[in-house]
Amino acid sequence: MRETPVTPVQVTGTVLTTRRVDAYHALTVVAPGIVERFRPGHFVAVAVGGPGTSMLTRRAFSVHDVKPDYGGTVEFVFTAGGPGTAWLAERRARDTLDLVGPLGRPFPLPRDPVTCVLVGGEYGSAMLFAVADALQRRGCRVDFVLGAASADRVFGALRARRMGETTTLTTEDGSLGMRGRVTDVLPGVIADVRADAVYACGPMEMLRGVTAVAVEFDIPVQVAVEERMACGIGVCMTCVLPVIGDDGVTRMVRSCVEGPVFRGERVRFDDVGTIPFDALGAPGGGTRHAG
Amino acid sequence: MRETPVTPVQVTGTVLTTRRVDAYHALTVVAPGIVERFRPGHFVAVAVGGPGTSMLTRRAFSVHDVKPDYGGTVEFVFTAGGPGTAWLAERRARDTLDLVGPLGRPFPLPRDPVTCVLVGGEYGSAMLFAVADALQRRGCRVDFVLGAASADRVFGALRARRMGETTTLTTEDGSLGMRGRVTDVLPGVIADVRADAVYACGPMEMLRGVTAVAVEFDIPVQVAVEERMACGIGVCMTCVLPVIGDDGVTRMVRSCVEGPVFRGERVRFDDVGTIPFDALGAPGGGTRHAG
Amino acid sequence: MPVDMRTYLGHVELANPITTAAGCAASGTELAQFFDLGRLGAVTTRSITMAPRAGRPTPRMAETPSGLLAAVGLQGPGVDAFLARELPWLAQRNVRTVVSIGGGTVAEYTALARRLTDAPGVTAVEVNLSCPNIEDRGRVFALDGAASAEVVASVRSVMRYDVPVVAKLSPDALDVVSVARACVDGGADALSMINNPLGMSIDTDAMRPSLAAVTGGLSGPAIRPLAVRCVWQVHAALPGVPIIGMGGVLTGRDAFEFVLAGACVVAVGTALFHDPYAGLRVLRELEEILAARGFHRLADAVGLAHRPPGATTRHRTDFEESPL
Amino acid sequence: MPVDMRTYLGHVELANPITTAAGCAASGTELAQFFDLGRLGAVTTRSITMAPRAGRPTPRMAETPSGLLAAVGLQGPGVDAFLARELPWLAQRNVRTVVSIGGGTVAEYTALARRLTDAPGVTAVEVNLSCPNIEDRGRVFALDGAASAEVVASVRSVMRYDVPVVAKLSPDALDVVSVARACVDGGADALSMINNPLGMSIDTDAMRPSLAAVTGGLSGPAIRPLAVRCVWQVHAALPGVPIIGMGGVLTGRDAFEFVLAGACVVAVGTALFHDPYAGLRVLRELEEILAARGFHRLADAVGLAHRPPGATTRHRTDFEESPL
Ligand SMILES: Cc1cc2nc3c(=O)[nH]c(=O)nc-3n(C[C@H](O)[C@H](O)[C@H](O)COP(=O)(O)OP(=O)(O)OC[C@H]3O[C@@H](n4cnc5c(N)ncnc54)[C@H](O)[C@@H]3O)c2cc1C
Ligand SMILES: Cc1cc2nc3c(=O)[nH]c(=O)nc-3n(C[C@H](O)[C@H](O)[C@H](O)COP(=O)(O)OP(=O)(O)OC[C@H]3O[C@@H](n4cnc5c(N)ncnc54)[C@H](O)[C@@H]3O)c2cc1C
Ligand SMILES: Cc1cc2nc3c(=O)[nH]c(=O)nc-3n(C[C@H](O)[C@H](O)[C@H](O)COP(=O)(O)O)c2cc1C
Ligand SMILES: Cc1cc2nc3c(=O)[nH]c(=O)nc-3n(C[C@H](O)[C@H](O)[C@H](O)COP(=O)(O)O)c2cc1C
Ligand code: FES
Ligand code: FES
Repeated sequence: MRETPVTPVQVTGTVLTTRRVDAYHALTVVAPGIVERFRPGHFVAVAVGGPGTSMLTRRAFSVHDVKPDYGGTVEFVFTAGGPGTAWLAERRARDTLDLVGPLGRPFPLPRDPVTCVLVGGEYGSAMLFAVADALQRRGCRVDFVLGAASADRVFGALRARRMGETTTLTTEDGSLGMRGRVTDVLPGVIADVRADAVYACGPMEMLRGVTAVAVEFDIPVQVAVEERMACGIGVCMTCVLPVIGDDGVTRMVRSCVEGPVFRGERVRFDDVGTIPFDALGAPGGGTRHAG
Repeated sequence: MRETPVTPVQVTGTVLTTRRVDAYHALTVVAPGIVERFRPGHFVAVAVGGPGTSMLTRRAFSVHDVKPDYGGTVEFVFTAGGPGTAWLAERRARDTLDLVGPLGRPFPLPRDPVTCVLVGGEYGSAMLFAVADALQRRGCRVDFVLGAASADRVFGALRARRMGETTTLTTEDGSLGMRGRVTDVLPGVIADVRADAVYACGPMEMLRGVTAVAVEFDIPVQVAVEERMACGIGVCMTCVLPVIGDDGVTRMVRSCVEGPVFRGERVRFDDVGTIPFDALGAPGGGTRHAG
Repeated sequence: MPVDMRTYLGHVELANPITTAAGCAASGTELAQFFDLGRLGAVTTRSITMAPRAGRPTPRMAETPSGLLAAVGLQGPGVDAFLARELPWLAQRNVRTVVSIGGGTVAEYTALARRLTDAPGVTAVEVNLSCPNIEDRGRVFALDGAASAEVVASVRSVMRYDVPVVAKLSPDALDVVSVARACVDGGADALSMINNPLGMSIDTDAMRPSLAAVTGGLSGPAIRPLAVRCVWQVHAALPGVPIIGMGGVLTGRDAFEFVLAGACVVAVGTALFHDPYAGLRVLRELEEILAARGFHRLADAVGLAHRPPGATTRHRTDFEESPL
Repeated sequence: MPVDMRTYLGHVELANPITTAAGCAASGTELAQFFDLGRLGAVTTRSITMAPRAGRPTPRMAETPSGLLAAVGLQGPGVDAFLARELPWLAQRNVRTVVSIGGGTVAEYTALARRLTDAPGVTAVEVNLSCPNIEDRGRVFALDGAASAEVVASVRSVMRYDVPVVAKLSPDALDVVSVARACVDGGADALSMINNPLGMSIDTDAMRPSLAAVTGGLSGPAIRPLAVRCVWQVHAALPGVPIIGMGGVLTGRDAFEFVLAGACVVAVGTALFHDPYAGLRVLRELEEILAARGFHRLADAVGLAHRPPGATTRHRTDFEESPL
């Protein structure tokens, strides 16, 4: 289930369409070069603010969709929160946008036609449809579990209903589907569909819960994590989290190049935001100065 | 010949039209509040770069024209040089623009119907037409002398020809009018039209020359100077130049509030960019530390 | 519910925590064209010197990314003209006035303080320590704890007891906490930080320094991380000392950042060059932010980011008395 | 006519003056996906430490106006893994490699230098002095001229004679010129500046410091005026010492600013996070700027902004040999 990394490219793309999808914004950008290389799970890093901006760092967004139109388009879905995403929300058709991608380790796909549950939280659902598509082309059965705080934040429910054998929705306020969280319904879904694997994308807390459920059922789980990123290409070392390697050693690995997709049980979710004392090079283990 | 200062206002205006005029860009902005207060010689300070910009300071532009349309419009003319003016050059109709104005001391106007020569260099000509208009409404005769490096940088030649009794053009490369500088032709014009006063706007070097000519003819000269400005409203103290007061004392005065219009012979052009030793508070005169 | 925005600089109460930064509001009359200065917590004057000063030659300013480099050189009318015209003008309008003073020797600062001590309308004195000490080869006072303390102690000794003396520190000091401590030991009632770090830019067309003075002070949002760090460090070391925080405040969010770091007063400087209403706008935005987060009093937010991880916010205790 | 972009770091010739800044290009392989690293004058490694280091907890980064605050904590594989994998990979590709080293004691720096002295492919060693000195209560070496000089002298004494030792300085020093002088007296062949000044930001939603490490290093264009000032001051005091200038270089114009201030090599750091091609782009833009101004050689522009007012530019003398 390993994929060889692809070489990212930098592209000055043109915005083709902008749309609102409930609480989210979606931008489709003509970005040839990225599309050919794309695999489900990849993300793009987008320059924000335009010339003379005070915003230095790119923003990372999972690729929602790619299409061959106009030489290749990339669509991503986002919430307008801070100044960078607020700027993106103001882009209009024909504006240019500077993207680097595709980035990161994509989702590994099973060789056999197995049954997969795809779990998405908030905008995390957006990246799952490309995964579903790839799985279905390999003959896999796909079931969705999508959740969010409220109905307007559940992304892609309709498309999930079209693509999935079953689709289970949850909202914390009960405004759509079951009241509660994806992890409340996931055990039932896994049992019902007799799932062989889980793919998940969403907030860290959700990924932790999803992984716990998959581990309980003893089925593989692939999660796409999200850490604060300054570069997206592996050079700044800001996006690390503790992950257990094949050799059993915990390392602080970069979620932008070694991830964002990891085997769920390898991620030390409880220790995210810390340096576990037994991590390679942890203070106490090596030199003591702080640098 | 003194005017009482007006209170400036801050306005978020809307760009009405953009146009190219030879080497220059012109923006007309709907900016009610500024228009009512406008007098010839005023300038506006424009915020550049948009939200999240790294450019902190406003850019100063002389007002070329005001019109009562749409509640009041302001037009200014500029060269796209540095990053702020480059950004302005990309503005389109319906974009918003944040202006503070009208700023500065306007041109004092003579009480009697005298003959005035209006001298403009490069985009400095742009502000002269409002002066000409005000002078003509007082029954003054107006003659123009406009110059620049080359034909495409002479601003407003046609309009000058329409408004002025005579119009003399100069270019350094001879591509329009006489080859040379405005100061080469100015003595002839003053003599021919028997001018009573001179109004001038343009590069500092030109203003120095124009002032020298006027002094030679012993007629009053009003010049609009240009110094690097960070605020335009008198609070930053960066835009100073040495000017001799009514009491004969040289002071470092702010060109944004005490100017930009000064009596030419009061400006110590040779000492611009220095603190003349005899200026009030010059080092040696007062405390010695540098702060 | 409106937020109680009152704050204290030593014993002096200010109606709200926003002031102008020294040297960024000229004589006050310029901004008064736009709004009533009395609506600010205080106005801080430019640094007043004994004699009139013509300042530095031009160019005095250059724009840098999210910053401004300036070398004005304390241009000003001198203390006589200040006391004759500028201070009375502010006093007549009931503007709370923090008078900044600058000097080249301890004696000059002391003489300035003496001139101010009987002047009506002085809310506080801010000692601008970023002036070259002409008795120490032009070395800036603020870089040296002992020299700073000497100035502060001398000013404190001649200043009226009920007028707080504020020491203004520089981020260029090797250890801002030790300078802060020296000033407090010398009698400073409050601390103000940061003055501009020394910077420079080169005009790549002229291939010369952009400023006539070669180097200048860097201000604006570019320096905010340095300023927040200084306020944080000093508040951690000296939690009881009131701090006027400044450096790149453009919005209420920025002011709130300083408050959370430990400032009980926030000064707005370079932002005024862009937006004459910046002080009022920052005040309004800060109040909105406090209200949105459930604070009833500004004072409850001061230094709040220092609480230990896991601790609840102090103002939550207020919820017991409220219907929330 | 193409501009001669060669430059020298001590005795070592570089084909052009652009390098990556330490810690901003990871192991080199990441950028090599985008272009051939050999096209840069040099690549500077992250600061190599004796043992592997896991670095600081996350969040490690926060964006500030025109700046980036980061606290990575020298995460890296340790010198063994570096020598086994990273350095040979660079050497095989004929990449000029400046190896940055970081330590907590003089002995650790010295041990690192000893490990490097026989390793093939070390073009120069850059001593990252912005590490806490564990023998001096964690005080950063770069703030103290004597401590810096001791590290430099020790590294110089064990390093191969033909490998230049570069001392990397911090703008947080009280007087960067005196630290520079101490390092040169200690044997530094060149100086590199600036490392990141200490900054901080607060997440106003969480009302906590943005970084897990509380404070971090500020980089990017925000600090360029501080960096240009340091390069200018040091070049003025020590005109013969080669300087690697850095701090907020985004464009060829910015690199030219450092060259005019006195740098003969320019490092690109934070810009790489935004634009993986930044190094090459800056090089191309710098060459275009030099050509447009009539320079035939980069060397003629180094420190040119220091010429006395009224002096013609040095490179004009070249016109005698040219048809211009
Ligand atoms: C692999 C990956 C995929 C992502 N996909 C999506 C997506 O499909 N849709 C979506 O809405 N968001 C996505 N995010 C989160 C998105 O990157 C942030 O919401 C965005 O960067 C915030 O920018 P801002 O200007 O609004 O906020 P600011 O807080 O101003 O951002 C400041 C800085 O912090 C970084 N940052 C802040 N929050 C995050 C975060 N959560 N993750 C990474 N960096 C952050 C920014 O990149 C920037 O450098 C993804 C993040 C990662 C790492
Ligand atoms: C009273 C007055 C009236 C002016 N009228 C006009 C006009 O009608 N048309 C026109 O094209 N230009 C005019 N200028 C000049 C104009 O302000 C500058 O060209 C412009 O600010 C440059 O901005 P920039 O971003 O292109 O350059 P940058 O070099 O990036 O500007 C950087 C900073 O320096 C200041 N600055 C740079 N050059 C000047 C300058 N010459 N004068 C004042 N500040 C400067 C800018 O305001 C900014 O703060 C006027 C200037 C003044 C003072
Ligand atoms: C043009 C200018 C003039 C200044 N003059 C003074 C001064 O006279 N005295 C003083 O203590 N600080 C002076 N300062 C520093 C400011 O008061 C303030 O400490 C600094 O600019 C940081 O705040 P800001 O980023 O909001 O401007 C001046 C700053 C600027 C930009
Ligand atoms: C994420 C990051 C990591 C860094 N790591 C190192 C390092 O390991 N050693 C070092 O000497 N400098 C390090 N620096 C400092 C840079 O080399 C450089 O001096 C500084 O960032 C200024 O340049 P810039 O503005 O171009 O980034 C690091 C900077 C950043 C932003
Ligand atoms: S975001 Fe820079 S290394 Fe991952
Ligand atoms: S531009 Fe600020 S005082 Fe004139």
